[in-house]
Amino acid sequence: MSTEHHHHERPASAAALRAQALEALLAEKGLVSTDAIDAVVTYYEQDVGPQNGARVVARAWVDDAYRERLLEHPEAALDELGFGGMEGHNMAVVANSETVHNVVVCTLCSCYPWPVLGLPPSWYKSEPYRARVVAEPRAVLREFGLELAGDVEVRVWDSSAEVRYLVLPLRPPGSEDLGEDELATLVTRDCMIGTALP
Amino acid sequence: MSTEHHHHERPASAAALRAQALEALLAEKGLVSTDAIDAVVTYYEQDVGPQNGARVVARAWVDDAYRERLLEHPEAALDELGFGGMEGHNMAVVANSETVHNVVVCTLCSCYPWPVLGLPPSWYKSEPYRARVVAEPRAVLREFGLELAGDVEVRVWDSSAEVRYLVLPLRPPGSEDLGEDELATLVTRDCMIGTALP
Amino acid sequence: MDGAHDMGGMHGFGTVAQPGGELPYHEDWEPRVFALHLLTGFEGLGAGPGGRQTREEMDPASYLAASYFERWTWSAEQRMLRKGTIAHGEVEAMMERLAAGEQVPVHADPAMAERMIGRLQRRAPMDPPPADARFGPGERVRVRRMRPDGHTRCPRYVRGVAGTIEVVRGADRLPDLTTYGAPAQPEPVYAVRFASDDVWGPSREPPFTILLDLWDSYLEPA
Amino acid sequence: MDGAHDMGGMHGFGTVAQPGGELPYHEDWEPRVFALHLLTGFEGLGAGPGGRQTREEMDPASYLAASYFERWTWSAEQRMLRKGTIAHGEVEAMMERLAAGEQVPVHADPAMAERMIGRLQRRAPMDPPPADARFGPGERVRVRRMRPDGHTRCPRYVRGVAGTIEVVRGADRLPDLTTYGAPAQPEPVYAVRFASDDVWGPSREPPFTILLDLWDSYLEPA
Repeated sequence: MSTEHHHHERPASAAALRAQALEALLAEKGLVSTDAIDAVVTYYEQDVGPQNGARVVARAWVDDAYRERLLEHPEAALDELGFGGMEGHNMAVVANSETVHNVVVCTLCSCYPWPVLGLPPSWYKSEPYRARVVAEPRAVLREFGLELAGDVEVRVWDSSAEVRYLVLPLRPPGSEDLGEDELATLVTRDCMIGTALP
Repeated sequence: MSTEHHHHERPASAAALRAQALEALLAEKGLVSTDAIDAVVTYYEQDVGPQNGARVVARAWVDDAYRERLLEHPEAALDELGFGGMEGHNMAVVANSETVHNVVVCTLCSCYPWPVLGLPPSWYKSEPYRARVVAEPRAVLREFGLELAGDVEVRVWDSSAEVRYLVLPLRPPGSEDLGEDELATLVTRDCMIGTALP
Repeated sequence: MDGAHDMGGMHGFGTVAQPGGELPYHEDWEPRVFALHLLTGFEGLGAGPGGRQTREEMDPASYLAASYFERWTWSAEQRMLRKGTIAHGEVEAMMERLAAGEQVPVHADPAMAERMIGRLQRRAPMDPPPADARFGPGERVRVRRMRPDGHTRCPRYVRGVAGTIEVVRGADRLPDLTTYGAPAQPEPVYAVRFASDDVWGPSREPPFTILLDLWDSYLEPA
Repeated sequence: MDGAHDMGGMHGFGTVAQPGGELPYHEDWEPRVFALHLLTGFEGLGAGPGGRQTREEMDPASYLAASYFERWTWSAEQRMLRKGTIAHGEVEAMMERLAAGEQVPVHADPAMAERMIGRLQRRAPMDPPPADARFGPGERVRVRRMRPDGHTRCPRYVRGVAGTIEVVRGADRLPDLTTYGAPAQPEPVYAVRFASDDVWGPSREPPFTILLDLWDSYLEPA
């Protein structure tokens, strides 16, 4: 059978073929529109991503009142910048301090705040991250090159329920003269998951 | 590469080929003797098996003093019949009663009392048995066709440490006239694991 | 359901940093099957437990053998098979057609595309914290011991562990029930704070804090 | 090590009754690799953690994908690689030779066969119960919460659970240490009795009892 043959010859693409066939089948039935799928893919590739979260963080760094609103009423504060939507229904923003470092995981699944960070990196969805960061966070952070002082309290947020988490990092020293747009360029995705510092 | 070809054509025997190659390699090095392997296989196919345990159970049924020794000093009582050895270093014999039914598992591994039962059946080593019998024993026993009265206390022994367990079933009603040898024929392996009754 | 997906604390998975780990996906079909999954949900083409809940039903060996997006393909298929949107064998038949070189069918529906983006931008928060929540911030609670046959948001690693209410998040129906269409009333959901020693015992790392959002039903007074 | 082998209570594995399940093995190589494993152990051809402990080190996906005896092949190889009895690539080279039709080498050593059977018949019990065991029958204990990186005989499902000492089994060195050659003194080993509700919470089955043999180090007073 040609399918079996295909499977054995090119095992790497068996998954691709199956996914493509599923989409093709639904398109043929007229149930799923190819352009709707294109639109969703484009949406998360171009419109929504960590650049959103970076703008939020930069705004919080330069505007104390916004920072307060962000921590107290995160959904409303994010809506001010237009960053609402799916997987951002219930948001919590957790602020790092000199004594607290936050890091986010979803041990059961791959929950992630799409409206501010886009789609999660592969490592966030991986077995080792999900298994280890709740049990040995410093060892995991060390793999990211992040070595925290021993007296910093690590807080691991397991977002396997309905709240999605954004880490608000500390504004880095030496950034006093930077404006909001420049500050946003310092804020990487990993800073907002908690596996890096700006 | 022919090995790869073989692997793809006959995936069922890749495991067989690897095991055979390992034995062949050690034989070629002169480190492992083929007849020693034959001897071990034969030992557990012919000399040691549930027929041993059945003799123990039958003896306990006809000889109250032996039964007492078996429960109090199981290793010594088993030695009386010559059933000692590896995976029988520390034995516990657990007796069923009108109010207690015992069943044995090894959730972490496949520990099993070799000298009295031989090598375990595949189901004993299987994921579903190891996962489920400690958490839903009656559902598992039902799959074996064993329905216990609701007021019987089920005791599940997880033998993942160093003690190996033999279940001593109740002598079945109607067996009063049978002799020890006949009684032994009633005692199946599963009766001594606890997933069946004689 | 205590399947392979509930992996908090498990050993043996290796290091987090892997080549390509920074990217959300690596092949074109991966974001497409992700989008397809969302779309079939919004368009009502699937039935029964949702995608996440369906993926948890994979047998553990298959779950761990599958890539992340293979699991999404699988759950999309399962949900559409349950609904009757597709029939057994149809995907395989299309795989053969495509493998034989047939053109991939295309279906255009710009309204559906617009509808989808609208759905992605909609916010549907849980109810606000109830005034009569059983526990308040600072109170000690213990997670019940349980072994639910179905979907749950209570991971194994916190069961039986005592923690402290951090904040009342809001009110929501219990996913353990709603997943299967069973009736449920909104109940408080709390962020609960656990000391690492209470969860894992003493570890080589300095003590740290683990926080989870847990439904009232999962908790009892400590 | 909290790997895939620690599966007590897990869901998703299906039914116990499977075709062929009654047999200890199904193919000729299976009892042979079992015998080979024992033999390499007794003859000192392996090194490092034992077979059981080595199998626990398989990554969870591989562990669940492998058949029971494939795991034994794997652990025998790992132990002999660690010792240097075989070198990387030697097994694969022999596989190619056998696949190409070469005769399987045979080595005769009747003395080894006799030695093996003698070893199988030897009994090596643990030490008798110590007079000064910390706990006695009927005493309440609680299993410590822990997440050991290495081998342990304390399964996840009883950690944090309170139970009752059934009997003091004997005295033995802690496998968590001896597996790695670390010094350990004999300590009491107890059979501990747990109520199913305390382990799993309320279940659909009538309450039942779970008993495990646990080393003193795993326990604290309840």
